[in-house]
Amino acid sequence: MDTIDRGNYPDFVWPYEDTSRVPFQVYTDEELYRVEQKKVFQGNVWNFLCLESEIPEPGDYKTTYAGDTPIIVVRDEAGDINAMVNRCAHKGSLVCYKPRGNVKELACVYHNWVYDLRGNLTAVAFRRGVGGKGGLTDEFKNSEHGLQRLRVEVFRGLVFGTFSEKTEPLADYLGDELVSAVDRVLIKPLKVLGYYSQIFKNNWKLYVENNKDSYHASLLHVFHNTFGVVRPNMGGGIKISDSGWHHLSYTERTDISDDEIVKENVRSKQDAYSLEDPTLMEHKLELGDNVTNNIQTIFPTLVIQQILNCLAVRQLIPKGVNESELIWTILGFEDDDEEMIQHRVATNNLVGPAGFISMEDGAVGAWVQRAAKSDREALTVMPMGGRAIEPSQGSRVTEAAVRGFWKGWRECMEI
Amino acid sequence: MDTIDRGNYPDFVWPYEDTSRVPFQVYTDEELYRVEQKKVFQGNVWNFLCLESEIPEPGDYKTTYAGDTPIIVVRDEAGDINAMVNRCAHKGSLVCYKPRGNVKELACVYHNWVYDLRGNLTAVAFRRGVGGKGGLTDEFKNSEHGLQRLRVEVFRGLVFGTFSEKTEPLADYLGDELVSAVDRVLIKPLKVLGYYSQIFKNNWKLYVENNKDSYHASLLHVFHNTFGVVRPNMGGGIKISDSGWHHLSYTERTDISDDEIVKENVRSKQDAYSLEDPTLMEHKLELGDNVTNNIQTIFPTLVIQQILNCLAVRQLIPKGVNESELIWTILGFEDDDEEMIQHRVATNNLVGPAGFISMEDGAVGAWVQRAAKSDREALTVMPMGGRAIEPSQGSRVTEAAVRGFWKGWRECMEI
Amino acid sequence: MDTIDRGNYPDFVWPYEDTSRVPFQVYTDEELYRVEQKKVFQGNVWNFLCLESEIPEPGDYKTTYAGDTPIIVVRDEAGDINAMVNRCAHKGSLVCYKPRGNVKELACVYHNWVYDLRGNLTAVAFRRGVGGKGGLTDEFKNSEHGLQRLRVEVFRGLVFGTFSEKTEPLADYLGDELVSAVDRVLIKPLKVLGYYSQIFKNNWKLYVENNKDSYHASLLHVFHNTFGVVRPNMGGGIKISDSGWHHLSYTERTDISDDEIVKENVRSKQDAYSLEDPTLMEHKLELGDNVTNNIQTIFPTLVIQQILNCLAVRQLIPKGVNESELIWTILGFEDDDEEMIQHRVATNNLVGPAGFISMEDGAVGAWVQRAAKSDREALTVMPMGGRAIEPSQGSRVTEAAVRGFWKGWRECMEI
Amino acid sequence: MASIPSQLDDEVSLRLRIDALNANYVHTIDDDRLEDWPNFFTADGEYSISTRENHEMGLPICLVQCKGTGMFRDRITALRQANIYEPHTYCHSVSALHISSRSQGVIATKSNFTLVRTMSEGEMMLFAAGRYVDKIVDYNGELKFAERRVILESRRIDTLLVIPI
Amino acid sequence: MASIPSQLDDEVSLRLRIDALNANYVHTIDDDRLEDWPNFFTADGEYSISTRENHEMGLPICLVQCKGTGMFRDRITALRQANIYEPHTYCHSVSALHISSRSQGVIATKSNFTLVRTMSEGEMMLFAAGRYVDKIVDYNGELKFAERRVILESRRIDTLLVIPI
Amino acid sequence: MASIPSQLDDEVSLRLRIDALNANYVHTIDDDRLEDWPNFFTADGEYSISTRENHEMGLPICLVQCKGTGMFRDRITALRQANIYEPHTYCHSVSALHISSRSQGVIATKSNFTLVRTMSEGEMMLFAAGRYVDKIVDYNGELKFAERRVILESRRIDTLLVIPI
Ligand code: FES
Ligand code: FES
Ligand code: FES
Ligand SMILES: [Fe+3]
Ligand SMILES: [Fe+3]
Ligand SMILES: [Fe+3]
Repeated sequence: MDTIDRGNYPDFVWPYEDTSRVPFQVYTDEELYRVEQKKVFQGNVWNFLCLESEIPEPGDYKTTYAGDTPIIVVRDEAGDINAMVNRCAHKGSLVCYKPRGNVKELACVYHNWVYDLRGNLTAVAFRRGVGGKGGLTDEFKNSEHGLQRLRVEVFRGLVFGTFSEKTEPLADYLGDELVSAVDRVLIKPLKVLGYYSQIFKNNWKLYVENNKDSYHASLLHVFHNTFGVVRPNMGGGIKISDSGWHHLSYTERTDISDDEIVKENVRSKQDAYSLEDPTLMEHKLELGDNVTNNIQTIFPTLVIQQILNCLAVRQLIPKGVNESELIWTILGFEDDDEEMIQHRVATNNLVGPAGFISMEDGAVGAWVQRAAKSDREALTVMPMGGRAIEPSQGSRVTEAAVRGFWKGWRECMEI
Repeated sequence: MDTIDRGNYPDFVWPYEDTSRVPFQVYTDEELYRVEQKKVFQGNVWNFLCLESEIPEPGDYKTTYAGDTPIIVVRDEAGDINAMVNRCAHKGSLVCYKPRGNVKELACVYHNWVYDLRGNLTAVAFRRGVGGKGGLTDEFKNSEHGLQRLRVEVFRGLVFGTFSEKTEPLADYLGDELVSAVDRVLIKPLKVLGYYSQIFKNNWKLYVENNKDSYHASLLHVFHNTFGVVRPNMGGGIKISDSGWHHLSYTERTDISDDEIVKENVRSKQDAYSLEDPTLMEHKLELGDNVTNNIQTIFPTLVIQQILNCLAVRQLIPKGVNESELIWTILGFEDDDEEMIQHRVATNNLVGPAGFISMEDGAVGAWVQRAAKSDREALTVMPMGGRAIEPSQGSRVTEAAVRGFWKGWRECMEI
Repeated sequence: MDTIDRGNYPDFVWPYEDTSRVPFQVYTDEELYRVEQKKVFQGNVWNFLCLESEIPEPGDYKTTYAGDTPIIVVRDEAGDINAMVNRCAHKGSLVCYKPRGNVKELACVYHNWVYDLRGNLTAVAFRRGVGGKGGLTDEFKNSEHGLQRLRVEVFRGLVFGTFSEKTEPLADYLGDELVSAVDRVLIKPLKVLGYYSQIFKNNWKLYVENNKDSYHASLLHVFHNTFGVVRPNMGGGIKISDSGWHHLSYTERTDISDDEIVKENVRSKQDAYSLEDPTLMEHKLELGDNVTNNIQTIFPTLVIQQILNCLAVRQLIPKGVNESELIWTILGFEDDDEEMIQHRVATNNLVGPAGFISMEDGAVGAWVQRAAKSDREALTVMPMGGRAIEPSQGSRVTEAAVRGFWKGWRECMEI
Repeated sequence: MASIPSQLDDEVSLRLRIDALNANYVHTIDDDRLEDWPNFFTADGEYSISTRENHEMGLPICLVQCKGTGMFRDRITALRQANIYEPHTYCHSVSALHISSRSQGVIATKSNFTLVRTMSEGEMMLFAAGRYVDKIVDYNGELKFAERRVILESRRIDTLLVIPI
Repeated sequence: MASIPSQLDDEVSLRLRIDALNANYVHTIDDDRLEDWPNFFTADGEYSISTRENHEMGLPICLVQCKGTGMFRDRITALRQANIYEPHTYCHSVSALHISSRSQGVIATKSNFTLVRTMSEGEMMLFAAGRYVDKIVDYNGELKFAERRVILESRRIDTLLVIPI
Repeated sequence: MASIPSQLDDEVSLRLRIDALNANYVHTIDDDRLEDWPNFFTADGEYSISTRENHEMGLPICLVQCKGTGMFRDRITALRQANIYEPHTYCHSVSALHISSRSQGVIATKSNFTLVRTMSEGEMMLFAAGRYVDKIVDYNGELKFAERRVILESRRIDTLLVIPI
């Protein structure tokens, strides 16, 4: 127990020579889950916290999570963004129990201890007691009882936080590939167009793998093939950060390999149907290229999405070993006109829990989880594209990015 | 952890000299539950999977469970029945996510890996990648990535499967007593008349004990006494396989000991009421004897039931340490005429979650579970009929079959 | 496992020099929860079970809990009150499955074993079997198979039970302060006016602390300040039993320190509103003094409440490490006239899950629980009134009683 | 008890009379006036509880089947006198009344229900959901069920089913 | 807002007017227009929330009791200004309207409800189920509650109860 | 199928016609007759599923949006032919019909619903709760939705949302 709290995990040994095979135990083990909170989410990683545009004014705050730790993100009087653990230094109550708001200071309602917007304890109710009775003794120093702070960096309107002093600067953490990938999509000030979330009945890592799994796209999601619309072919490619931790997957409007898909895809009735209203497939080029799909994953749990004109960030929150929640924040640009907003709303039918080309991702993770629990030692296999963790140009038929995720997980977990 | 996965269980020691006393811990311990999956259900036992008549045609499949492991049972082109773990060899998704169907092959929807009806991997999507990029390397051998197969035996229309090479042939496993007992009831081709299931808020073993507990029948279920109808008296008897693992309990239409029941049964108002419509008590003799009730249990979790003309198999599925599900499949014979079917429907009022003489079994297990959790070391006691595990002719006032179950459990668990 | 069952807990070490800081692990650790059942609730403590007036007649019983152990409290023919674990000595079923009733004996419905109202086994169904077959052997002694009994003491109409022979007499356990405190409130025969319960999504200890936390009252519950009605000022004081385990907190109708509250209480709009109907604030002096509020806590989980004319006992039941249930029994006196009863009903708007000055206690515990789970080693701090566990006269701005609770917990847990 | 005048026998009042019948039926159960339950059916009326799975697969088995007043009364007598179960209560919601057809005085209707079960310690759960598929007749000015088939959405019953739905 | 013509005062329209009243009542709560809630009651109207257990045991205690407009308004003022709770919303279902009696202009009715509570992060639960037991009067053409007694099926309240049911 | 006579066009029958429309709508979905679903809407009708959070924050995004018959049909075709999901069924409760306004033949209404989802193995859950906010028009004697906005109480969807609500 104690040992676990120090973050070691003596009992678990990685059972294979590399990360091309993974034991099902990683999805079902309660102890591993607990260690992950310490060594992954509270370790040397940058957790996505929120969008800068969600807290534009001084005093604006939003509550969020890093792993399963509740977090407050707040903009202070100087306009700087601060992130603190949402746990009062006194008895541990949530300091903010509303999803968002604007405040002058952070007051915990339980005993009215007050913190400034940087998390410093500024006032303790009845610190001098009543009529000279009760209250604090001199040994109590406010400076020793602030909220636990995270280091914060903002990049292209995305707010990230880390618990660790050792985490390298965000740009280095992301690496050049991802930095330019984010640059490509988030080219202008962002505007939130809406929210929704999706509950997965599976361990958080299964959804992360799903996003890094460029292999499944046209095989699991057969909407394009079924309706014979322009489709994200298995061409395009993936890029992987040097660390192996992050990746991006993209497809362009060049259907070289359709026949191969036709040859492969046994399940979907090829072009048997047509969309009566193809509005939602229309792509208004706005990013200066004709990349139709671009999925970026930033370790551990952020996804940045461009699918035609659907822009979104997806934040994954672990909810115990068997469940996770994906919070979708659908984006537009500040300068979208009404027509563009309506177009984004229409194309949004493609994504999310009800999305024509994404709903299946909600189901498959739960199917793995159910099958996983009965045999913890059995191994998955990820042989696509060999065993290496390397980019792939012209084909997305590789599991390299998933292998890269496991490299990152093992490095954090020291397993 | 690792040790547990090898199936050992160093911490738990059986606290009594024989199986006439059992510690409550066996019903509440998470670790024991995990080990049971390995050493009981995936061990040297035959798990009931389904009825042969549920998958009559080649390509017909049904999903089921062995313990809590999801299983596919499918009839292949040769007409043979195959059983495989319902977990894709690639990343572990359920291969079949529908309860039943007919297929030419087993295709996993996640990445479209395809297996034949015997579980052999026959195709991997994009195995050669796209445009020569991605795909599999030569080290990948289909033959090493099939679905995990179970050995299958079919007896009198019942399909059984085992994970272990060591499990003896089914007939030997059952023993002569049970073989002839099953022969007696399943005399003709079977027809499914309906399904329902029942959730027990208790550990699976409490329901297994309940079925082997011939002592409780006329004491807990007082419908017969209350209405003064022909009743399963405490005469009859029980038989136990030589292994002690299986049993059958029977009663005949001979009320020798009614007065003893009257003397005993303090709770039910003797014959105070009468059925306004006794249709459901009518017994159309169809099995060549006048046995009114015959309950057979096959280790670990199958019950075969004949109560008057109610025929059923009951399959118990563990759902974590505190819950289990009993799936009732109500049976008739292929050659039943409409009148007989209607009669079975009427008499079915006696059994199931709403059954006049069986509903109580849904409650008592949960009552034990609730009482058990607060004292893991306390022991139950099963003194009826002494401590031996032996048959009883002329009386069902014995707990021998329950003691036999614990013998089987300890042998599997090596505890 | 076995070690835990002996009640030791080798892995957990109290991480601080005294009880003025507590690690969050105590609220989230499954193993600690299991040990608490043994060493706190089944240890050397007096658990509140019910009111004497709830079982006035011989044969009257009520089911209740001690920790999470189900208990039967029953009045026998001699008029004495007996308490037994509600678990049949045979196979462990609940013997009483209804909340209350009147019986001549305790008969378990599963196999009709019968116990007298003191828990002695008096009859075993079919003990002689049927026709000489089955039944018990001579080695079975009824005397060895009674229900597990608790020692019972009744004080001022409150029924308490303990599992341990070592627990000191109730009066000594309570100590003089609490004995006279209970005497002050329960001055006449009691009458139950109603029940309700409240589910807390938090560990049981967080609610116990809340009750001993005299510091939070006027800070969290700002009803009084908001409406500018006579309020429980932060004067008054607390008393603590010599053991430190129990406490009482009281306020009188003397508003010396209102200005200090005004100065402190930043959240509530001072006297901004007024009650259109102040009926519910009316205090009919009935206890011979003008104490407006008096909260008494008896270790581990009983609260006795006098708030104006609202009298109640609150019994806390742990429901796993993350949940607990508080059962409110609202009281009047036998000799209340209809008007007084109606007055108590009106003033009851102040308390309970919907109470103007108590509802918040249902929320804050869950907020701590949510924040606690992500950092088991982090410590709360309770510096109010120093670190000592001592009474406070004239001020309730102290956490002494909470520190006292942790002293009791550590003594029971031997941690 | 004010009932909808039966002579006002047009669609408007019929709908309201059936609403009243359904309301009266569920309150009779929810209030534990089960001895009145058989009276909602004609003397040879039929009641059954089955599952959507059996219904759609054309399988005849029901969890409960009563044909004729005698079997209705036996169910209640057994519930009161013979069967053992933890005390619990029902709270029905019934909505989406659809009148499918009317012919020879038989009104075919369908409604959806959800059923919340509460145990004596307060544990509350969604115990059942499904539809009532009914044949209703006017029996001298009073509507009665010639047939009420309860089709449960789920094959699963938690613990036991003793009180009619 | 189109309301059922009150002069059409027969059973048919009465039933529909009560349906409309119940619908309007729950939307007023579910839409968080709580300042309008007291207006559903007569000036000396009574509202209470109790449990089936207390109700059946004849015990007087309620979780909430309001007698007269003042106490209704105090409840809402406290909810808005004084009490602390996590933001959440209600969604009521109400069905099975039964008109028990009519005399001296007082209509006694009973309905069942279920109540789904949703927290701000999206957690949804069946928070309450039970019945409304009402005395309704026609107050110059408008129906109002002289008495609305909420009888909860369960004695258990999750966390707290601040918004009226 | 007996429908409320449309000429009897007063509040009484209107309320009942809308009740019948809502009942028919949910049974069409619950019975898996989804190919009929588009017919409940006018040719240029609009359907959307959003959340209370987006609704109250004035955010335009919906989980589902259909404008015009084509998009309705595409939804059903995708559900039948393209999308992968575990078999499940819906059971709707709908109640608290409130008629907000009537003008130029457009009837604005609001109702509450709860939706129970059942998986093929029997797992049942409260999948959704919320309100229907509708604009209804009389289309030669038949009521149709010019607009049906589904406002979910919760932002959370369990697993996926493929069958319309
Ligand atoms: S817990 Fe925050 S002030 Fe006490
Ligand atoms: S998991 Fe089955 S094909 Fe990938
Ligand atoms: S369990 Fe109580 S008599 Fe058998
Ligand atoms: Fe996907
Ligand atoms: Fe039984
Ligand atoms: Fe408090």
